[in-house]
Amino acid sequence: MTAPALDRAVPAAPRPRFLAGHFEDLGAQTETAQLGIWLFLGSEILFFGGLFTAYGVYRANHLELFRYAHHFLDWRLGALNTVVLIGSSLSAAWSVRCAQLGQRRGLRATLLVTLLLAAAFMAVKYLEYSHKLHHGVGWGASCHPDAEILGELPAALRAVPVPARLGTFFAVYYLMTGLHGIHVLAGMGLYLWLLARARRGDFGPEYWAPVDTVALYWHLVDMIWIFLFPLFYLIG
Amino acid sequence: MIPAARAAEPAGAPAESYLAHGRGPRAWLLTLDHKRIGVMYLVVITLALLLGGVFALVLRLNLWRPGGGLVSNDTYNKLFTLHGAVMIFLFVIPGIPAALGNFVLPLQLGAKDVAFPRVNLLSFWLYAIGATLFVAVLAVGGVDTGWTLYPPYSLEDARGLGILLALAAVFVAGFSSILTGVNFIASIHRLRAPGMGWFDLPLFLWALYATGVIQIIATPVLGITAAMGFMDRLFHLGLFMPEYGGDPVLFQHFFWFYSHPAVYIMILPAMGIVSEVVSVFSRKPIFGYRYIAMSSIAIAVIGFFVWGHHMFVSGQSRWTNLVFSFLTLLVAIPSAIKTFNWLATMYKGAIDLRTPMVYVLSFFAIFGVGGLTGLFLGALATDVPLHDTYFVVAHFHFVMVGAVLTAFLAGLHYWWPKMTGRMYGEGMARLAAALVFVGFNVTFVPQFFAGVAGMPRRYATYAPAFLGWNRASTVGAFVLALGMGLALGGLLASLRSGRRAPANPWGAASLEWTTPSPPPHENFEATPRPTGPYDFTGLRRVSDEAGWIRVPAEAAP
Amino acid sequence: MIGALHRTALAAAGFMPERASSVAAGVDRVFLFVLWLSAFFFALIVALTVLFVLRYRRRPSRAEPEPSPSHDARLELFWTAVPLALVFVLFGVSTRTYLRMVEPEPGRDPLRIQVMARRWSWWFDHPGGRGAPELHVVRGRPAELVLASADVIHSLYVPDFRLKQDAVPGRFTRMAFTPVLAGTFPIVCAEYCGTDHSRMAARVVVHPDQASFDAWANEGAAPAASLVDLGRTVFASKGCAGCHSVDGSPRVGPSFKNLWGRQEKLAGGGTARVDEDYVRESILRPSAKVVEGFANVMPPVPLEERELQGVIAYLQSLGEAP
Amino acid sequence: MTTPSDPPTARSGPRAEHVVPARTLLATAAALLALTALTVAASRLDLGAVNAVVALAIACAKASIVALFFMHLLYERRFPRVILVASALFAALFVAFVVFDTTQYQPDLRAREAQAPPPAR
Repeated sequence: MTAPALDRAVPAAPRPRFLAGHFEDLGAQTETAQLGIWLFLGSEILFFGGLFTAYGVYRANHLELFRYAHHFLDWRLGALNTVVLIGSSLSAAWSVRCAQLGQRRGLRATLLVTLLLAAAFMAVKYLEYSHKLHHGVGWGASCHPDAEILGELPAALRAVPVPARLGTFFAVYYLMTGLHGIHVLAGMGLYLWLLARARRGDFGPEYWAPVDTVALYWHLVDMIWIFLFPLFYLIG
Repeated sequence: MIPAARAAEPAGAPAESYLAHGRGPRAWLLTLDHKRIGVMYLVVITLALLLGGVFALVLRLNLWRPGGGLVSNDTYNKLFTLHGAVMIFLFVIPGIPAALGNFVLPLQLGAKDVAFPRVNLLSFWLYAIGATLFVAVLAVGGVDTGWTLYPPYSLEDARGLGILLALAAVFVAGFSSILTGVNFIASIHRLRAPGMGWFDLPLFLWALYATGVIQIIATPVLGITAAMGFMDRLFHLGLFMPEYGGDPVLFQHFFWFYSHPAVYIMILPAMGIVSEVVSVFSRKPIFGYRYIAMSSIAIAVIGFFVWGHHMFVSGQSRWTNLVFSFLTLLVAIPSAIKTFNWLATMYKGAIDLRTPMVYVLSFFAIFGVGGLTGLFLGALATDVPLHDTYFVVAHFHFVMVGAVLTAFLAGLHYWWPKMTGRMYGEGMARLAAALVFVGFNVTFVPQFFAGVAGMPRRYATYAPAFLGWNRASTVGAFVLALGMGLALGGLLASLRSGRRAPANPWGAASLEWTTPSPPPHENFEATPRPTGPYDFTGLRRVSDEAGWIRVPAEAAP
Repeated sequence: MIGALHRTALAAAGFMPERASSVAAGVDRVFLFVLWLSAFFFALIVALTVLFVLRYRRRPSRAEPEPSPSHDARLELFWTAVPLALVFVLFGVSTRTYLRMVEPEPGRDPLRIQVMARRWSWWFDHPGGRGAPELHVVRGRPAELVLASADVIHSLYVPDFRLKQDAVPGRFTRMAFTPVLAGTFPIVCAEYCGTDHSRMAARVVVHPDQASFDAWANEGAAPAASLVDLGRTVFASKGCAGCHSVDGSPRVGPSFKNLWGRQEKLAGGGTARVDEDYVRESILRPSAKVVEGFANVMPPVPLEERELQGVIAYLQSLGEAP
Repeated sequence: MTTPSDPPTARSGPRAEHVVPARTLLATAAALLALTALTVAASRLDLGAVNAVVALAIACAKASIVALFFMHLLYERRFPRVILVASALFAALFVAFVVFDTTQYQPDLRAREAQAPPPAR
């Protein structure tokens, strides 16, 4: 057995600017950051998992209600938002590639596109929310759809009386899409920050961990929406 | 080559200790040094323990007479709620991982810090905000929902502002716990010293790893539950409130999906400390290292699927009850494995009854009782009468207070010289350990009897038939408080008058003992080369002042 | 030998409640099985700890440990397999008893009773229409309880029956048992429900035979003859007794003794005289006028007109303010 | 003493940083768009309970594609995969246990509601 402590040759090269004191090199730092964000994403999955459980419980026990209520949601807007998010995921993945390859212009462009698509997503969400709230489709006890929005339902459903628990469906809907929306907003904040740093020229083939970790987070947000879209807009 | 003992005396030019590295409140409150963050956690956690302890004493005094009378029923209900919430969320859950774990983990890994020091600081501040919110609950008149926060009671309008603050506190404290878990797992994966393989980790780190898994997977569900409760209370969503079409039993599923694994967040690090201490003070490698490491992981995984045993009489369906009962009983197995492996470690050892070891011996007895009485509550037939009686109160205090607290004190005494650079007085510390053991048992053993006799929990008043058990319990609570006071007093006194601690006062083999006490800001003067964490061959005791040093053994096997 | 010890322990366990239901003895058998199991393992742990500490304590002649293996797969497998086997046994034994605890005994026609829990009282509607704040059952005849709650979660716990079941608002829960001892046994609430949780008690009366039960069920079976009787029934069945005493002792709400005509100081200032209008308002909209010193916690109690008159008559019968 | 076989620790590992090819990224996005169209089309058919299964299956396929290519799990070490699969598994088991239990006791909720419906809003 060797003695507990052996001196090691101190590297002569200057330390890279963004290398934290407790890592030997940037590669190690990047890998650790990736590991950390993956662990955090695991946590996020369970965070949403609670709401998916609520969805499952209420859907399993009030299937008719869910079948009825999903007609209040416009699948075209949902599909549009799905496409928007897939596009933003693509540009987020591309931004990582640009950073790794040192393409600074491309990096700035892809970050900006990601940010703009995220904003577009929120704009569509705003339209959906405001339309529903305007017509009295709130959540829980404050869900009293007015005649106009009821008139937009398929003819077969207009004859049916409004179910008593419509507010429960919308409680789950607003909670899940709302929490997802908060994540989108947080992602937009992160992309603003990345954009500012990219303009400063922080990122390059050596140092791109922040671009990658934020992109991983962004893909998870996309992934959650991939489930929310069919669960609410398509099958109800 | 640097003999580890050299650093005990400030000869030459050793790096200044982390305690001296930067002064003033900013250098502490905004530090990224895991050691300082650990110490700050320790301070806040100790304050939480004192606060929760004072609540407990008032509760016990009120139960001196069957009719109560010291405080009103409402006040009693608020006190037991805050006693539970403060003790669980602010002391037991973060106690060992956040305070001791933060300090020890990078040192045992041979790393300079945790993987994400800034996240670590954020984690501390989230915890501090959560603690402040709990104190704010007190300021707005308290809540009387019980720490379990069951709706519909907890979400009625009459609970007022307090419940909203409490839910917010739970949410924030939960995120602190998640971030700690992320940090620890990433650190263990990535920051092991060169040459340290997975099975060269000290078992405390295996325990923290398993804890981290639970923190990452279970705690977010607590967060979302608190958020849903918050929204339900504010907007009457009809999730949990039957008045609006919700299902209160659903809340219980959500709550216990976190809160049962949370018990393992508490007990696993405690088991980790026991594994360290029992090996060091028997001067023998831990018996069945891999078995103990794997049983930690097994407990973490099985522990996720036993939450329903809190709901056997709550209206959960019969078949769900059967599944949960079986899974619950399964947890007994890894716990039994650990216990027998610890005992086997002592076999033919050279057992040194220093304070940490005294605490660990009392841990064996207390954890034995706590674990075995769990069988009564996992088995359906006996759980039905015992559920929500004092039997349950006694059982979980044996596990969460008795076992965790004694392990916490064992760990605190074990690493105290490393944290502070001072040795505490053995005599007083051992007396305190004995008082804690006696006081604890006098407090909680009678509660088993009261529970079997049919006394429900959360009672501000009780039938005169239970008088004797309650009086004994109250007396015990004060003995326990005295023991705790003595233990803390002894430790604090050592800060002034304690003898300087050598780098390795116990002859332990894990890496934290190869660096000076207290360690320098950078933890190690050079990248450490790990030996096995339980390889005691070659460690020789020099003197009280110099501690133990590793003699390079040419004929090492 | 174990059997003798077992019987001694059974007899000595005097602090255990009576075994008054058909499943109580079975539950206690499981309890004692686990108790012995635990006692064995606990004794083993403590004995080994003490033995090792005494024998292997560090002393000058014993500075270093003796060589011994650092692991032993067969030994470890042994102490994995034994607990595993015991877990299976325990699960089997306990589950067999449990399944008897949740089903009414087959064969005889069970006595079906509706239970309503509210803060902080119990109400039991028996077959034949008689309701009472206490539970009446017949020795040897299975009883099936359907529990509901008017406000928050409560739990019906009869220690002497070894049975417990939560009453959950918004749904029914069920409980079944067969009493085997005649007598009265306490009922307590085991799920925390607020201020007077610890005083939410009732009792179960086990009649020795059906005739005794029928006699009880039929007494006063005629519809409430007088308004005062009607009011008394409403007072008990709507849970008023949970918070309002009739003997002057303080509870969550004001006592009803000598209430009529009293000038009450109100929380927001001002006073109110207890008369017909005040009582009517206090029942239908309790938060309108809250007496000083009491919390505004009473839920509105929607009563029919005749029931209101009955309560007023009953309050008048409890004495006028001095 | 140096041991070249030391496991990677605070230094970078042997994993070369993988730059995902542009064609892969484009193909991934195309596949996701195609599956979106497919799931919309499938929902237009009335298949009863099968609709939900189809929708979830397609969603799982899309999520896997995102994870494997956009999140470059395909090129990662094993551990991130373990994290993703484990947390998805725990979430799924949580949903399964709770949904199973609540459907079991649902009749008791319905019966109570029939007897005393919740107050009108």
